[in-house]
Amino acid sequence: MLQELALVEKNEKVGPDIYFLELKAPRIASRAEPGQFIHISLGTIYDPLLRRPMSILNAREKTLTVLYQIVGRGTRIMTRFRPGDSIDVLGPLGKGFVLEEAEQNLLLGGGVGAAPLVFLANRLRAKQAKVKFFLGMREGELLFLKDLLPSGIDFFASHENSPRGEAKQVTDLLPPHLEQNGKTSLYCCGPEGMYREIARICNDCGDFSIQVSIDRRMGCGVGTCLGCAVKVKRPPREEPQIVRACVEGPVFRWQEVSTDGF
Amino acid sequence: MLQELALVEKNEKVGPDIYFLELKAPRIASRAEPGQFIHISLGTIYDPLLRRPMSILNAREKTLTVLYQIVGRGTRIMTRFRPGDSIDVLGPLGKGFVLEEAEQNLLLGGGVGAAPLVFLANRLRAKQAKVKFFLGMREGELLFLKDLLPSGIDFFASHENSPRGEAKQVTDLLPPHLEQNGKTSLYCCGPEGMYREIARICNDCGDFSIQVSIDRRMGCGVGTCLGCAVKVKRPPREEPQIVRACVEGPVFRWQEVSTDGF
Amino acid sequence: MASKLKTRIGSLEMNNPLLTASGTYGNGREYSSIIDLNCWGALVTKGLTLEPRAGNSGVRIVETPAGILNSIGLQNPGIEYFLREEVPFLEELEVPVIANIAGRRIRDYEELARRLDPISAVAALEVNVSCPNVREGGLAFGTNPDLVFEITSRLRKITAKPLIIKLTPNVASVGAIAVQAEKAGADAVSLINTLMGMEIDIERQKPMLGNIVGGLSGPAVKPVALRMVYQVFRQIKIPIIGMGGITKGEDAVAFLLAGARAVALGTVNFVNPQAPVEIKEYIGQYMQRHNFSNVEEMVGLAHQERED
Amino acid sequence: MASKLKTRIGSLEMNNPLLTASGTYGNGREYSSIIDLNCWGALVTKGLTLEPRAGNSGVRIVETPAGILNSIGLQNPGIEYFLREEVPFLEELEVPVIANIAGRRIRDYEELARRLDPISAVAALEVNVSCPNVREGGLAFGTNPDLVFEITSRLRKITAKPLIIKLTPNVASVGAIAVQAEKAGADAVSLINTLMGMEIDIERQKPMLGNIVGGLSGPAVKPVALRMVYQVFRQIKIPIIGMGGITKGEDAVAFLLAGARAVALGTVNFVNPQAPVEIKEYIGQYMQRHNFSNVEEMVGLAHQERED
Ligand SMILES: Cc1cc2nc3c(=O)[nH]c(=O)nc-3n(C[C@H](O)[C@H](O)[C@H](O)COP(=O)(O)OP(=O)(O)OC[C@H]3O[C@@H](n4cnc5c(N)ncnc54)[C@H](O)[C@@H]3O)c2cc1C
Ligand SMILES: Cc1cc2nc3c(=O)[nH]c(=O)nc-3n(C[C@H](O)[C@H](O)[C@H](O)COP(=O)(O)OP(=O)(O)OC[C@H]3O[C@@H](n4cnc5c(N)ncnc54)[C@H](O)[C@@H]3O)c2cc1C
Ligand SMILES: Cc1cc2nc3c(=O)[nH]c(=O)nc-3n(C[C@H](O)[C@H](O)[C@H](O)COP(=O)(O)O)c2cc1C
Ligand SMILES: Cc1cc2nc3c(=O)[nH]c(=O)nc-3n(C[C@H](O)[C@H](O)[C@H](O)COP(=O)(O)O)c2cc1C
Ligand code: FES
Ligand code: FES
Repeated sequence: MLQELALVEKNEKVGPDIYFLELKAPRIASRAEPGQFIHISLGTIYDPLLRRPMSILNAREKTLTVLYQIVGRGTRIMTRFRPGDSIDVLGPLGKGFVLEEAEQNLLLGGGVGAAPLVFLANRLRAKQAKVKFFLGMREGELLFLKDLLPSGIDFFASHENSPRGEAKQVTDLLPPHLEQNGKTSLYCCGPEGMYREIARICNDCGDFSIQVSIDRRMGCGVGTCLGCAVKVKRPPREEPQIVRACVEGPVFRWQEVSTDGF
Repeated sequence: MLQELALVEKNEKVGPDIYFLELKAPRIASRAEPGQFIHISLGTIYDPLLRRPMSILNAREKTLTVLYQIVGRGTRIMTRFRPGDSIDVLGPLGKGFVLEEAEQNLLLGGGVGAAPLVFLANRLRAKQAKVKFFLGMREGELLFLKDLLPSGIDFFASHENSPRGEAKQVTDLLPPHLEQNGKTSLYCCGPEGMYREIARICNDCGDFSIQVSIDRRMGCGVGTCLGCAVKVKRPPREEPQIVRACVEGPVFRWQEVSTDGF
Repeated sequence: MASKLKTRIGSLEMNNPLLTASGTYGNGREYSSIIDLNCWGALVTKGLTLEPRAGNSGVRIVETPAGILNSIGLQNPGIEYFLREEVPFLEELEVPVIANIAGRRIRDYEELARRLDPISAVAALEVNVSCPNVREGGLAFGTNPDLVFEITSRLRKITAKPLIIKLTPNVASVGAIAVQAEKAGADAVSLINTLMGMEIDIERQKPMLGNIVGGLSGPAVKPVALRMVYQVFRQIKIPIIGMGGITKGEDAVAFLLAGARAVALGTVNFVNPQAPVEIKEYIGQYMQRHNFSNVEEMVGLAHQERED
Repeated sequence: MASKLKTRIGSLEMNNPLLTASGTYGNGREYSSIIDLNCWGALVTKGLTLEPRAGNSGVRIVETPAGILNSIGLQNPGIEYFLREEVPFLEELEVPVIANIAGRRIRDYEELARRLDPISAVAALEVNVSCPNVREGGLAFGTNPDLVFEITSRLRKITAKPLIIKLTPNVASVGAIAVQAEKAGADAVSLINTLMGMEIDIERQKPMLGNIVGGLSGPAVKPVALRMVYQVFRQIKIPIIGMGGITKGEDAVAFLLAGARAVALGTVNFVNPQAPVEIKEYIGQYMQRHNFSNVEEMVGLAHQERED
């Protein structure tokens, strides 16, 4: 984990309430792995108090990018970052995706949550792996993400508010792609309901694994406050363990995550 | 008292840590009197919480001006107001100077505290009164105020950090102007120590009156919180009274103000 | 929509659940040029004592992170002056007025209640047993359940007007004290008065406030106030008037859901005098969105055990 | 300059008066890649219990105006694990380590003290009698002066290491409790643990935190913490470790002037991990500007009666 004064290079509106932030942060960028996140100081003194966790959309040489959506005061303050500003960033944080050897890699993202899958797609394609990218949107507002993907990827989109008979949920797109020999690795970023649905759909299929990014409110982001507890069951241990989304996650294997209230 | 959404027309640095703010606030401007103040919302949500009281530097038709100095977080936030912004302002607040009939009017200001005297000078000159303006500075940083004064005024300045043998305190300039027939009205804005010194110097003189603007930390600015207490003795009443700087002041007659801890 | 907002504290009916917090609104007069005082459910006066009080000397208000400290020290012109000079203004108002009273001794409270009982412009009494800014009385009463019982039951004998006991948060269990107020016949409790705090001027190496300590109010204290309302709601049946750091509609709704039947706005008045208008509007919209037909339906709803 | 900052708590000598607040810094390991842990006067561990604890379920951290609410619920891997897995890391550190302990019953505290007493990597014990986030024990001990006396005197018999009793602010008179800790032989008291608070999710109409209530920390509580340090300083002679909302050098100095001999940084670590470095530098400059040659000279200075 590093602390770096990152230089804002871009902070642009790219969709309704959605912004693209580009930072020069060479030390963090060079160490970042897909699925990891950064913890951004808002520069405010007392209010809001905490940093804001944001997934790494991509990292290339000295540059880190982030895709964020305005949901409250903190993200609204982020929209005021201007090129040339320096912002205080902790990162890269957490444990990202494990890049598996598989026949095919299915990346499923819901909304801006899809961000870390872009980074992942780049890494997988660099290894020549077969990648299919599934993006769930309200109504096309994230289609620009396609341009950030490397070539040689099959891209599919669902549109929740679509009037046409297309797929509404990203999970509606999934079934045909599961009839496959060999191993299927699924990498998922979105709400927990989406993960449950994915697991249900995969249930009868053969050899597959599901990795998911778990969203928790974070205090420190670095493992000290224990605010981001996730309950996991990891055989051979009988009893569930409480681990930290910010250190042992945010990426977990779905079957080990226990969602009974934690 | 009115509440008005004022349009920022200028907010310019005019000296070291000193800013000139021009607002279009027709309803407040048209009612303002010299010595009154406005209570400015910083537009922050929780922190800083309170409005900031600022004297009216001048009011002409639809326009109000303010001169302010950065002393802490609130005034630093004020420097970020941009032309075109709307800011929420309460005003005109408090009781200003009583314009007296006098042989001569001596206006004594210390630092940015001098601001309301500019407005007063304009009003006095509009009545053709004889006005002398005494301005105390560190080292000339407020000399631009001279340009805001109407014509026909005698202007004197003191320079605290002056290496030359000139007047260091505004009160050093005062004595020669007190040898005068007829009534002398003194209007003072600055620290309380300055008022004490002025009163001491005037003590032996003949017919004079001293009005001063009293600085208190303010909660509401409109008379409800009782945070801005000033102790005054007003004969024939024997006992001192506690009054509010924001309603019964900020301008008081110096001899009625009691400074024993209040 | 308007009638959906009606609520009541004992026999006191209010058009909406928004009250002014004592000591933060004068008697309403000052704000009447920029806001219609009838937008409030009720006005609560600045704390009244038998004799005039000069209040504390030195600095009285200090800003703190998301809050303020005050040590006004119950400055007020005394009951005599109030009856003579303020009541005629208050009589002209449509909105009900609640008189907030404070004393050094129990018999001060009794005398105040006796003087105010016949005044028709005073719709209810709020009894401050919790002022942190005066040496005698005040807080000392409010931290002692027996004394709260004693004061309340004596006042109960003197007046049939709704009696609201205003409690201090500076205790380990505010519930135990609320229970005594209820037992002694109070119609409601107000929660919370200010938390005791201080600031230090590190250059002068002295406390900032003339009175050394003061009362903390504003958004900073909201989580504490909300918790107390929530806890006390489980312990008493009489209504709670919730306050402490409310600045927006969401806050007011949170207090209602925690168990307050009405809420008071204090510090926010200094910052945003239009707050009652904005908050009232928000509550109306919230009720519409969640299909509530009256305020009562929302009160204490956050206590439901529900799965989701 | 460095040596000017030295201070001590009982027999524990520290290079400077800055401690980590328990539960906000892990055991230091996580921050060691971005800060030199020797910049601290001492590290205080996360609260330790006999058995491992899973902590509370549901949301555990909520932001509030200028503060946070937490309901971690003392999640920790238990003393066994601590001795086996953490102590070796702590032994490597130059900076002294204070173990923070908590229990359900008095004998839990005793057992913890017995286990930690022989560990040389543990320089002192901080006894948490004030955790608001666990049902049994915790806060219930801390609000009862007799129990605080009892726990302290029992632990005093078990260990000669400096004993620091960490008190809760959720009481009417924290001084009365500090006095009992002192009488029973404590070497110091820590003030304050978190204030109990809550937030409500108004759309779901439920408390935000899984545990309903949580502990409020951060700048919002600073005025309350400072007031308690100031008041307790007049009542006891043993040192006070001040904490609650410190984010900058000025805050730390204010606590020292109020009467703290050392100060702890908690919530600020989440926001600005360089805070200890910046605050230490500020204190050094402040001491120079005011001609203090050691920290001790500043402690409690705001109590002087002075004219100016
Ligand atoms: C590991 C991780 C990666 C994330 N990556 C992204 C991303 O790439 N793009 C993006 O737009 N968002 C991302 N989020 C969510 C993002 O952190 C929140 O939307 C943001 O913190 C909201 O802040 P706010 O002040 O605008 O909202 P408010 O609701 O005002 O925030 C209040 C508090 O709640 C927390 N909070 C609110 N919503 C969330 C949430 N969904 N998850 C965690 N904490 C929350 C805030 O951090 C803050 O402490 C990520 C969250 C985590 C945990
Ligand atoms: C009636 C009146 C008229 C004023 N007119 C002017 C003016 O024309 N130009 C100008 O530069 N300043 C003026 N001041 C002072 C100005 O209000 C303060 O400098 C300003 O509030 C400081 O805010 P801050 O956040 O920058 O400082 P901080 O020190 O961070 O403020 C903390 C708190 O203390 C209060 N405060 C701090 N200093 C003062 C002070 N000197 N007087 C009153 N409250 C204070 C602030 O309002 C705030 O509540 C006036 C004050 C009063 C009472
Ligand atoms: C300046 C000021 C004066 C106050 N005076 C009184 C008072 O006279 N009587 C009383 O019962 N409460 C008094 N209070 C407490 C408020 O009525 C209220 O309980 C408290 O401020 C919490 O609400 P808030 O956070 O919305 O301000 C006062 C508060 C402030 C800020
Ligand atoms: C996330 C979190 C966990 C905490 N855990 C403990 C704990 O285990 N033991 C303890 O004595 N205090 C604990 N505290 C309280 C802090 O040590 C400290 O007393 C309090 O947060 C006030 O300081 P601050 O405002 O600087 O954070 C915790 C505080 C926080 C925010
Ligand atoms: S956010 Fe603090 S431990 Fe994970
Ligand atoms: S500032 Fe509130 S009464 Fe004057």
